Amino acid sequence: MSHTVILLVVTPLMTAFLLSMTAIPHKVAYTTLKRIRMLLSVSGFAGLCVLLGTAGPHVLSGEVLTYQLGGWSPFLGIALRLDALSFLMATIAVLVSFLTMFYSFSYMERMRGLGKYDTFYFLMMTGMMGVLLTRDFFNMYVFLEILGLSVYILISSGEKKENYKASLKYLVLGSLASGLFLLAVGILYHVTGSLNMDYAAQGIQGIVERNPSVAALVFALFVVSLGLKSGVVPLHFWLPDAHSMAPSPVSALLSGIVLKITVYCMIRVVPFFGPQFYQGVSPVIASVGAATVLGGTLLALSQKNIKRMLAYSSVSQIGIIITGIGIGTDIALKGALFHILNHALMKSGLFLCAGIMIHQSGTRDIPHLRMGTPGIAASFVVFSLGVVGIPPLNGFVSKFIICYGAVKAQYDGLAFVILIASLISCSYYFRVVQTFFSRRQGEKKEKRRKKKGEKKENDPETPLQLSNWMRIPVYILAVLCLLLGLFPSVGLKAVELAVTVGGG
Amino acid sequence: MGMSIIVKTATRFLAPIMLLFGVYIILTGHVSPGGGFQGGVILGSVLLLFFIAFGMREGRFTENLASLIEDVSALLLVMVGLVGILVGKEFLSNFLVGSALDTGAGTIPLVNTLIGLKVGTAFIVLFYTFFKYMGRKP
Amino acid sequence: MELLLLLAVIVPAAGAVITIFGMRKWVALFCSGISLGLLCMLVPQAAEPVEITYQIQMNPLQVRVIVDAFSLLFALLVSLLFLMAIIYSRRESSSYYFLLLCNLAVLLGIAFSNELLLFYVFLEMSAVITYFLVIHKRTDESIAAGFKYLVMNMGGAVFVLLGILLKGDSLGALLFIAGCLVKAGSFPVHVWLADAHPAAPSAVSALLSGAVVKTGVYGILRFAPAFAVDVSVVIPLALASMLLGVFLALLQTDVKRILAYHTISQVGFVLLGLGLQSTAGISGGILHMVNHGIFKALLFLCMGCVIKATGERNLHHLGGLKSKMPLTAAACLIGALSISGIPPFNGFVSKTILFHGVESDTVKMLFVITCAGTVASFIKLFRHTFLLNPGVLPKKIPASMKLPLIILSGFCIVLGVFPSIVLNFTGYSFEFQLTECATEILVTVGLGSAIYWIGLKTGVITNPPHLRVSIDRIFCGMGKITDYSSSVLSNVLTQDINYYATYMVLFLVLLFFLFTL
Amino acid sequence: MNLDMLTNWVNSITVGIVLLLIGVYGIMTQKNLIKIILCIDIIFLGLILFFVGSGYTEGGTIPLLGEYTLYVDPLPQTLMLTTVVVELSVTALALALVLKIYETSKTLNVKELES
Repeated sequence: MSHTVILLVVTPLMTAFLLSMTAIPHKVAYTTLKRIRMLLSVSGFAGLCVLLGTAGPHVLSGEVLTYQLGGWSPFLGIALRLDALSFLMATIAVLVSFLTMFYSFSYMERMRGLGKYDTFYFLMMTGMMGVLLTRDFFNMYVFLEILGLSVYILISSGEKKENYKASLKYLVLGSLASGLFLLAVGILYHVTGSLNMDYAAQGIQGIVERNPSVAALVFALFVVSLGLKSGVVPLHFWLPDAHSMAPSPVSALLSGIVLKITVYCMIRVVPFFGPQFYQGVSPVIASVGAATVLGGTLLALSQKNIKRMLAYSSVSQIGIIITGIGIGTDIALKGALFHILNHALMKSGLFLCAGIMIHQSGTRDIPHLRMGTPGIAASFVVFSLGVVGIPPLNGFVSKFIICYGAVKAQYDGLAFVILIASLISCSYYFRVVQTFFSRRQGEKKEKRRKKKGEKKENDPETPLQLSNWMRIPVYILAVLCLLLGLFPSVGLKAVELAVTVGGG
Repeated sequence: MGMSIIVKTATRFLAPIMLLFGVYIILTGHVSPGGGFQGGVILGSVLLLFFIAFGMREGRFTENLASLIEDVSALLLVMVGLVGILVGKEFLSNFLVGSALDTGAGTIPLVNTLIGLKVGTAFIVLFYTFFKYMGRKP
Repeated sequence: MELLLLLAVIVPAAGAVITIFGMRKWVALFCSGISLGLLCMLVPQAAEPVEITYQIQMNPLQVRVIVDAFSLLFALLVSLLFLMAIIYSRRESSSYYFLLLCNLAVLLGIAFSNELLLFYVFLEMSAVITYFLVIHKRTDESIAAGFKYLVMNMGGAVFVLLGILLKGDSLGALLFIAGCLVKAGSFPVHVWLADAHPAAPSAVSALLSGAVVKTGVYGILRFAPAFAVDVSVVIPLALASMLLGVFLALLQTDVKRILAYHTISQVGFVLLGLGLQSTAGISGGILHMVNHGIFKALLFLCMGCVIKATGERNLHHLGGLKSKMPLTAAACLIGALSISGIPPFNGFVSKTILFHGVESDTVKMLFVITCAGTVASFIKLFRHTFLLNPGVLPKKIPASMKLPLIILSGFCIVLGVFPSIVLNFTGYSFEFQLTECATEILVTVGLGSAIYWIGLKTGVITNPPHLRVSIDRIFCGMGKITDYSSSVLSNVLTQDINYYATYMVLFLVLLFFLFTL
Repeated sequence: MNLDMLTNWVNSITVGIVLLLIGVYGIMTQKNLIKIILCIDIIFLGLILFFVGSGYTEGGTIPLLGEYTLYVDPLPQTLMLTTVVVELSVTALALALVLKIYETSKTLNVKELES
């Protein structure tokens, strides 16, 4: 039973290496290889699902599964822990990336080096699982780097100029952030003598009392490095490029879960310094979150490229989550966690829809987009209503809980900021939605284009047959959003457990 | 193609010694400074030396072979960890300690060897990739 | 009782799902009819308020429902109007009936909800569904109007939600009322109304005016006690929207736009009634809400028939339709007389009650002026559409479009003669002699005719001046400023990696100082 | 300032921090992508030095099996091995990306790349 924890990390790792073997040029026929890859990927995810399924009942009954790597004592060795919080995050991550994988079967087919894509997909899963499960700061850094490296590669897998640029920009800034994270870990080790979160937490209490500026420095380093990776506003610059230039399934993963992983790290790190310290920094974090909310929405408003718009919208949604973390009361934290879940479903769905729509219309310009099929358009509407926070969709519930928590904690202004941002986001999402309906305008433009004889814009994502592989994941996500909106108590129970058991 | 005869001769002379040194570093990793990664890097740099001296060409040790070895050794590394679970201990636990196969450090030399292979071949793949890229006709 | 109520709300929702698969109009008709019937069956049981709390796992949402006279009245109005609109509609687009039925279910939800958050949920849902109905024609005009509708209503919803969150604060109460006023299309936030009505299909305009706009009023009516707020703050806004609506209506040449501006002014009457806070005021307001729903829907459907038959919306290109479309003309006349407050039609009763509820003389004067303006603009509407220069050749319109006109005209007369049908719901009895009001009526009609005559002579009616000043511009300006600041921000912030690293370091230093404080 | 004070201050921790700051300054000012990548390397070098220094014990020996009473903390050193590996892969990937960028854009100047 307890081996489940490590197996959650090892399964994707082994799948990645097996997939990597299929990427070596063989004399085997391409279709056979493709089938092998699909089989491997599906079985990898199936393994993860089975593992989560076996751990689920234990974790959800409030149990905490711990694991000592190599049997070393936690003071020396690496400890892993699966509690309700990490279980929730892991479930979201596996769910979303499982669905996205089906989408990318069809989507990434025309890209070269598909085997490499799958390999790094699973390496990314390894990184995520590792970050979620580890209780060791240095180990967290290593897994963050594994995650980061595979993400850089996945972004560049579009193999266009923009991909490389976006990837390198992310790489440079991400490495800078990792450096700061490592510095924070180093200082922490230097002053507490342990890298294990539980032991270091005991040590840090004394530091907070005796030497508050060191604690503040460590905390600032953590916030800046994790904040950069999750796109907090003055540090978000890499995000729109990376998220919009990556192939759509990768963008879906980046916005949907990779951002949340670093937010999860923040949830782990912020209460680490003890409640007293937390009280002091809470307004700062909350106002950083509010700045992120406002900045993200305002920047999204002027975007013409749909994926850039979605990326900036991710920034603002992350801001909402960080605001919730910053407020720090149980209810706000609950809302923030629920928003992580909801935003993962909604934003990945939006990016997948955007991928299909970009295919169908051959352009990323919002005014020239076409809706794909009515089903996709309907899903897009569902997702965007969710992100805007309109009932009866899941986004509303979590936003409301965060706002409620803000008002309860006397941060009325934060609730106002979040709601105003929802209003602005409503306007830019519906600018996209309304283009689906202005059919006549689109046809006119099409005719004009044909008359002039000019070619469609040379977009990296050229038209492709729309297959069920691409459609069904989108529908599943839309249905999940709707169900979570209609019956939020299912998600809220898990979130509540995560707050009480894991958020300590 | 390649550099002067001095370099070529020196390379021919040095390469086996470097290989041997790499293996030494890997195998004694558990009792002295060194280990899988360091030894692997030395192993990998042998090929780099050849490339510099003789120019880039794909010999018997091809890129595909290298990546295959890399993947297999990585898989085996994970397997060694999993064996720890199979024998009833934790992942990556040193299950060989106290058994008949113990050489004094349990699984550590085994793990070091696998890491060395993995790192060495990874470097080889890396050099192949870069050199192929630089050497190709635009 | 619970079962009836649940069925009345769920039947349209289920019907909406069925319409996806086909038989759209018939399913819609059937479902809305059943819903109306079920609500009628509820009427005898609602002698006194019944509160029901459903145990549904929808945390943080509690489903608390109330069945009392107000909610039943509003629900009956809504479902009647939807039934009429569905009979009238002839569109067979895939989503039209789906959206109509959804909207019906949601509006019934608004009617019965007794929980602030539940009300908000339905309010937002109705805003989004109505948005899709407004853009249903998919012309550029309708899409622009729909966008304005959506953004303004979402803004209203933001205020409502903030109000709910800050409940117990006086600020919260004001925010709540402000949000509801956006929904109701009251004076400073009425700009969406005049655009959305002409852009929507006629049946949808009828529903917008008749039912959707009323949700804001209903929200104030239902939840103002929960906020313990003095509703009289809305009186100035109500008066302003009464006058402004009529004034702007006089200047319009688009028939649907005229009606839209009248909606603004008539909702002003309803709000005035609520603001008075006396029994007379509130009963008059509720009665006027119902009456306005009926006669405004009638007028919109009439104009829909005219537009359908002639393909023309400009008043000056219409005319002489009296002999070619007698039924429509008669219905329109009944609607016009109702809205102008001429006995024995329903508008007269409610306006008289409201007039008697008003105490201040200035308000009474403004009241009369507004009524006169209404008379003038309906003389204009009716004369230019049905009487003047004959020459437009209308197409035949189908019987299904005429049926709602007859039914709604019937309601106008019946409610005019027996206002107690509605007043029984509010528990208010009102006796008056026609002779008592004769002077007011005569003054109103005379003044109205005079206004029309002056307008005709000065050419304001035939060739209206272009207004330079408009509240619309303020809202457009706000949108533009937001857009502009967005593009400025993105231009300023987009730099190269060096700058980003610098930002990062500066941010680190800033955070460090903030944390050490 | 005498030499003792200097040697007190110049230990691997401070040198590491200074290297880190130099690297950060480089990223803030350098225009060439290759130089920026080198700056990342410098940052990590500084960090490695910092870690190793933080594990240093005055007069300690290498932490290997045997009978030693005083030895340096082995943990930071092992951790830094991992950091070296991570750093290596980051640099390799970054250089590969730089090659590709140069191929497609014919420039390595960040300012020109941005436009």
